[in-house]
Amino acid sequence: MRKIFPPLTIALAVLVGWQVLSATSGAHAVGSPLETMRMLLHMMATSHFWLDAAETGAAFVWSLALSILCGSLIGVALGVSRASGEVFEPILVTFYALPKVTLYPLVLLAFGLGMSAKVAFGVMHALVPITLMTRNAVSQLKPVYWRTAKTLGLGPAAAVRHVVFPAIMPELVAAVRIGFSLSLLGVLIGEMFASKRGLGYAAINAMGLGDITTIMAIGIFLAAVAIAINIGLLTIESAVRHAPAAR
Amino acid sequence: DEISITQWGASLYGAPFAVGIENGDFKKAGIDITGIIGSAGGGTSVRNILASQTPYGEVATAAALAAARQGLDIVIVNTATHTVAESTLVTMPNSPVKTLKDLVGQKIAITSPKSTSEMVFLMELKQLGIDASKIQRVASGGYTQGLTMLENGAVSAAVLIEPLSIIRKDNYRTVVRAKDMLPAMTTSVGITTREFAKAHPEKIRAIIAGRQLAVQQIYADPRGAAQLVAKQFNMSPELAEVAVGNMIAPRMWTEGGFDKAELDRIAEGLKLVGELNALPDWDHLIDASFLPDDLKASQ
Amino acid sequence: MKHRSLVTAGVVLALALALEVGCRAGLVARTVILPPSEVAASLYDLLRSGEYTSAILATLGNIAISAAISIVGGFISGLIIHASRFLRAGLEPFLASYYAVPTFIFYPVFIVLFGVGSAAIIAIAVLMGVVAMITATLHGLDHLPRVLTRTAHVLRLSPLKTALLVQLPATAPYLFTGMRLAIAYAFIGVIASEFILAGDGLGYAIAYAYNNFENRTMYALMLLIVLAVTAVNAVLDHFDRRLQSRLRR
Amino acid sequence: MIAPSRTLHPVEPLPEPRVAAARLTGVTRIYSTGKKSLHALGPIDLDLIKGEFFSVVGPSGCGKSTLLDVLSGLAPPTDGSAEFEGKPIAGVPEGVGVVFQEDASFPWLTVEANVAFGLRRAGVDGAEIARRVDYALGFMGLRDFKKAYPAQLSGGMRQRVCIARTLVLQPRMILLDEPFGALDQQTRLLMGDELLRLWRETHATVMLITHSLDEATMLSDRVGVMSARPGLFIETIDTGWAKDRDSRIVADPRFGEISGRIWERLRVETMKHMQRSERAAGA
Amino acid sequence: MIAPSRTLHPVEPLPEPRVAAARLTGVTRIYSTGKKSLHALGPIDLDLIKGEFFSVVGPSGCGKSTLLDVLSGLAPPTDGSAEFEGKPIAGVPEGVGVVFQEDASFPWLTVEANVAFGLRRAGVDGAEIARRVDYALGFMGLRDFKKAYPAQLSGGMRQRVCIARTLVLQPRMILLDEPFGALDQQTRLLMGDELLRLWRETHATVMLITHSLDEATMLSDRVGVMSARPGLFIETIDTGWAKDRDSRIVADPRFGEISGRIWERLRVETMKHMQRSERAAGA
Ligand SMILES: Nc1ncnc2c1ncn2[C@@H]1O[C@H](COP(=O)(O)OP(=O)(O)OP(=O)(O)O)[C@@H](O)[C@H]1O
Ligand SMILES: Nc1ncnc2c1ncn2[C@@H]1O[C@H](COP(=O)(O)OP(=O)(O)OP(=O)(O)O)[C@@H](O)[C@H]1O
Ligand SMILES: [Mg+2]
Ligand SMILES: [Mg+2]
Repeated sequence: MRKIFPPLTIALAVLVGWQVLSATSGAHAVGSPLETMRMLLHMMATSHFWLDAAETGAAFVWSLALSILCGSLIGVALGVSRASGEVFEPILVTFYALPKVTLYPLVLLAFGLGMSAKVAFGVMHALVPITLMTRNAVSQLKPVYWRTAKTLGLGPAAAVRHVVFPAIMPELVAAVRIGFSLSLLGVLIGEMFASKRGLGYAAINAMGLGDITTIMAIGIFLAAVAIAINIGLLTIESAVRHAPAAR
Repeated sequence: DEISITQWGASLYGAPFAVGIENGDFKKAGIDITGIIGSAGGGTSVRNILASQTPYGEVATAAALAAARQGLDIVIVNTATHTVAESTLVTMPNSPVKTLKDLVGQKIAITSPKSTSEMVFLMELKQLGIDASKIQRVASGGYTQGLTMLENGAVSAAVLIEPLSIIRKDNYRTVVRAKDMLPAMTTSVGITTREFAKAHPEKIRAIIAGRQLAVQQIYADPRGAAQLVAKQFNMSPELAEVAVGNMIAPRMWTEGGFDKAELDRIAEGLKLVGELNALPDWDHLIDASFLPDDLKASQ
Repeated sequence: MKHRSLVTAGVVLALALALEVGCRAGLVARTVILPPSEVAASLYDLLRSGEYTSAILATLGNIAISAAISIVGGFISGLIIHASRFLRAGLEPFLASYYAVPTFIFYPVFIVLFGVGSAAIIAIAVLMGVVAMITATLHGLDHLPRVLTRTAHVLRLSPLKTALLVQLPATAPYLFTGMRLAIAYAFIGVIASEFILAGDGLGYAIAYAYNNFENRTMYALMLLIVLAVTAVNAVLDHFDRRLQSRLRR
Repeated sequence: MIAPSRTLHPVEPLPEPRVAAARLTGVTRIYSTGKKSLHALGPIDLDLIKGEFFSVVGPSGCGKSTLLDVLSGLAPPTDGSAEFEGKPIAGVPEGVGVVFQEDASFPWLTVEANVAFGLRRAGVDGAEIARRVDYALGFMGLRDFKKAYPAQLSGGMRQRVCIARTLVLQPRMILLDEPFGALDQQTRLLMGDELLRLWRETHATVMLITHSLDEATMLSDRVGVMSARPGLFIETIDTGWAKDRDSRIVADPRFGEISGRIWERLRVETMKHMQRSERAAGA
Repeated sequence: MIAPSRTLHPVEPLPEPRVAAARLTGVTRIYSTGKKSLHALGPIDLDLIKGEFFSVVGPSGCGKSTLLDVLSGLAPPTDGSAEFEGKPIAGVPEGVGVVFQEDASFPWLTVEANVAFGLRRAGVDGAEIARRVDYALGFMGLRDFKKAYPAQLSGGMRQRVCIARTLVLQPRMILLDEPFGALDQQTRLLMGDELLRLWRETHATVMLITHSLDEATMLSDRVGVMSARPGLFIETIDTGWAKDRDSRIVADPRFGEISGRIWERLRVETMKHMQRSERAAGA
């Protein structure tokens, strides 16, 4: 009870702030929390909304799955081989810091429109951080684990499978958590540009019509979903860490 | 087949396709249009078209010209719309600005430099002989952003377009409507690749023919057409009715035929904003051979 | 270390060369990608012509302002949140989920709140970056070794001097990490905003060039951004390395 | 390890025996967090005799650091009274220096700047700072590294920096909380030699907290053995070593005798402590 | 600390004296990184006698861990030959167990799963695993914590988990590299008692690397003292303790004598090492 009280207070304060804002921001500005909720419920009753959500969801799942698969494998490879890790890291870090939207035209030119471009954009956002975080986890693995694996008679492949992967699992889940939010962002920005389906498109369409309440409703929906998934991942993360929570 | 239509679902450019799909006009003409790829407009639409299986689509004339200028393999096969009637210029209800002349020395919001909104505005000024350099044009990034600037007092007037202007008509006062000032000009066209045109001429013919049927249908029964548009665009029926109704008088949609004068007019406009520096070589860009026979003549 | 960065540069060069050859040989269509040498030449022309100078300056200015606000604001907020148990407990779950939410979606709301132009763009960039700085500040203060504060007590320093002379330098590596993130977010926030919804700046110029099939201009501007980010990154990296090697133990 | 060229401290006559530098009377400390409270220490009565080298050993968690907190004024006793040179302790008293177990060197300052830090803050004038810092650096064998940063030094060297930073303020009482806890035993023994030298040179009263029986045995005039929590002194052993001892006395037969005696008392307490913490983990 | 209900190891007759379990002949190890090469160890000749408890002490960086690497087959000697039970060492030989200084327990496994890990990978059958793990847990006093994760345990307990994980594989030679280096001295002494018990029970040959003079003195049959790098054995000291000794022998007068003797040799080497590293840091 004691733990839930402060966040609730903060959430309430945000709601009050929002209400005040909507009351003072003039005619077409921000809808009140209640209006937004009503709009969201209304939208959620239409099949159209769920089509969009499913479209976004599909692109998102694809890009996340690809990012996790490739990112963790490349990350482990770069972590195990120190030399290649040191060579590629600066390139990856620079790419990570790059505003990926800049490259959007390139993606469109290369992939055309639709699902593949959206997935590519999601992957572009999520792949590098997952790779970097995995590599870091592997290269910072305590050397004594490798030595222990050897003295217990494990070969290199068995060591990677039974020691390295479990050892970096918490970091891997953390990487997935970061990758998840970035690939969602990537997919949504992708949809905002050129697409007729998906929540990103719905938002940009509403933007064109100046329909702030719809945008807020979509935003709240996405935020709720994202936060729920994030909390789930955080829980998994602390579970695989097997350590008492940090103070 | 899937084709691309600019601003699908957001503006009325694509209305004939909405009507045609609902009515079965395309099937009648011999092609099954299963889906429309919408896009934000401009170059994106052209690229979509080039990237798709059936590379046919409708885009802004400016975009088609720009693509051709950069050496993309496209050809214009029909006209689509020939009015800028959906454009207006609005101000706050209590503003002293009554006519375009009152804007001299003031700021107005356009969407972005070299955009259609700027072109229309400059053409209107030219019509009235007002020196364009005396009115400062501010790029807002979009129509709604322009309205925000207007409400905040950052500009004295802002360009606006339907259906946004219908939704918000109570909040602003219209200064000028483009349809009252500007003559017809070819604002959007149907394009395809030369390669596809050669390989599948029958498909292009069918699309154009189906579209012609739909356009005729719109003018014959605007109310019925509006219902079909509302359904396809996921728009409220009332809004669709007003929007379609507004475009009947200026005859927004062409049946597909080319009109040299209307083509040149848009080119003049594009020259005005600096998009073009000479009239384009229309003969090279246009291939009228896919038009139904009754329209070929009008060239 | 020198050796490794040479290899890195070599890899980048080899990739560029492969692209160059691929383009020149016609394996990649000119309408898709241009050969790097041509892009570089185009960038040179474009910088010399000065046509984009105002756009570049506008964008860089916005980035600098957003980064500064994020860093200073995030640091101060971090200090306040760290000091208050209640705020900490209340905000922690939100901070942990913050970057999961695509802030971008709310851009139109910012237009309403801040009007059009730089203010809204800066607002969204700050919104993206400030939380990274807050988190870094909290992290740094959490990791501040207790013994350093105790030492300050033993040396009879006042609370203010303790904060300035001990706590601030001791948390510097963490703060710097936060700064780097805030700067990266400033780049992303500003350019993405311009790209999608503005009428000015580098992001807009790229979108415009894209829409008008001006690949030469488009790729030149993209290269400009890549170079700017790489340069900023290299400078930050340099300081980061020095800080980390000296201060982390 | 360069011998100091001239001494910094006035040559004082040795103090009269049995003059208390610090005095604790009935000192108790109880930590209370929320509803739970934990009796960490006491009640303790202790006189630190002026100029003596006093060591404290005890199982971990028995309250040794808490005792140091009280003596250094970092934390007030819950009950009882603490005095330094006859005055009640409130805040860190002037003339008391503390060295902690953890590396407390400031990584953003050079060795020289670290050592000068306290003097600068106290507003001592420049020439005097230079003189004192140079002396302390020389004394601790750090002169060659004065421009180095702590990250470039080994753990032992860093701990020397911290000792020098304390030394330079000319404390009359030095409190050390396991200063060599992070070093290996051999380095510890050598650092112990330097601590003895420092103590002889400065005439300061020294209280050393340690886990190492060897260290306590070899360095101290008196060793206080503490019980498991709440810490109480269960025995105080007089070593009777000469003032000019060094680490070679580990070979002295009396060395084994003394450390054996300490271990005898401590073994029982350590096992008590271990059993207690095992119960806690198993629960 | 519960006595084992039945023993796991066959009751073997005590080995004939002087049977070598492992033998190093002229072993040298040189690390080469890029252009630089570093002579870390040797040449070393060493027989580890079957069933003996041998300790190695030496200044830090003298090559002790390198020696262990060679004996455990983790790294081949650059020169010379290494044998275990008469066969050349190539890879980690069956029958050799290693315990490291760093906590090598796997944090993602429970205590029980940690101890069973090696057996599982070796494909031992389930019932046998259960029997052996239970025995090892009981032997190391870990039975109450078998469902706990390492993070819930103290450093000492975690080191016990690592020892149990090695023990369960029934090694005939156990190599320990400063296994208690991270623990405080008093806990170390008590862990030493357990190590002795383990050694007596398993009849294994034990080589222990340590920095602690006390530990080396109290635990070993023989103590090998190494020189500063490149490590060579400069003296091997026979302690002559009875097999059923425990930590209480620190009070034995011979204890001080032996550790004093070790320290005498080591002091010089440690100072050599410190001066060398000071020169390196100052440069
Ligand atoms: N700030 C605090 N709040 C609550 N309990 C504390 C606090 N500081 C110490 N304790 C508890 O008080 C007891 C004594 O702690 P103290 O640090 O004095 O022991 P110690 O003898 O120095 O131990 P060690 O040998 O591990 O350094 C311990 O049980 C510890 O957990
Ligand atoms: N992989 C390696 N590459 C290069 N040099 C190494 C490597 N491992 C160890 N060394 C060097 O070899 C020497 C001996 O190292 P080793 O770890 O065997 O010493 P040690 O006696 O175990 O030291 P410590 O007491 O600190 O554990 C040291 O100078 C060390 O720096
Ligand atoms: Mg303590
Ligand atoms: Mg070692």
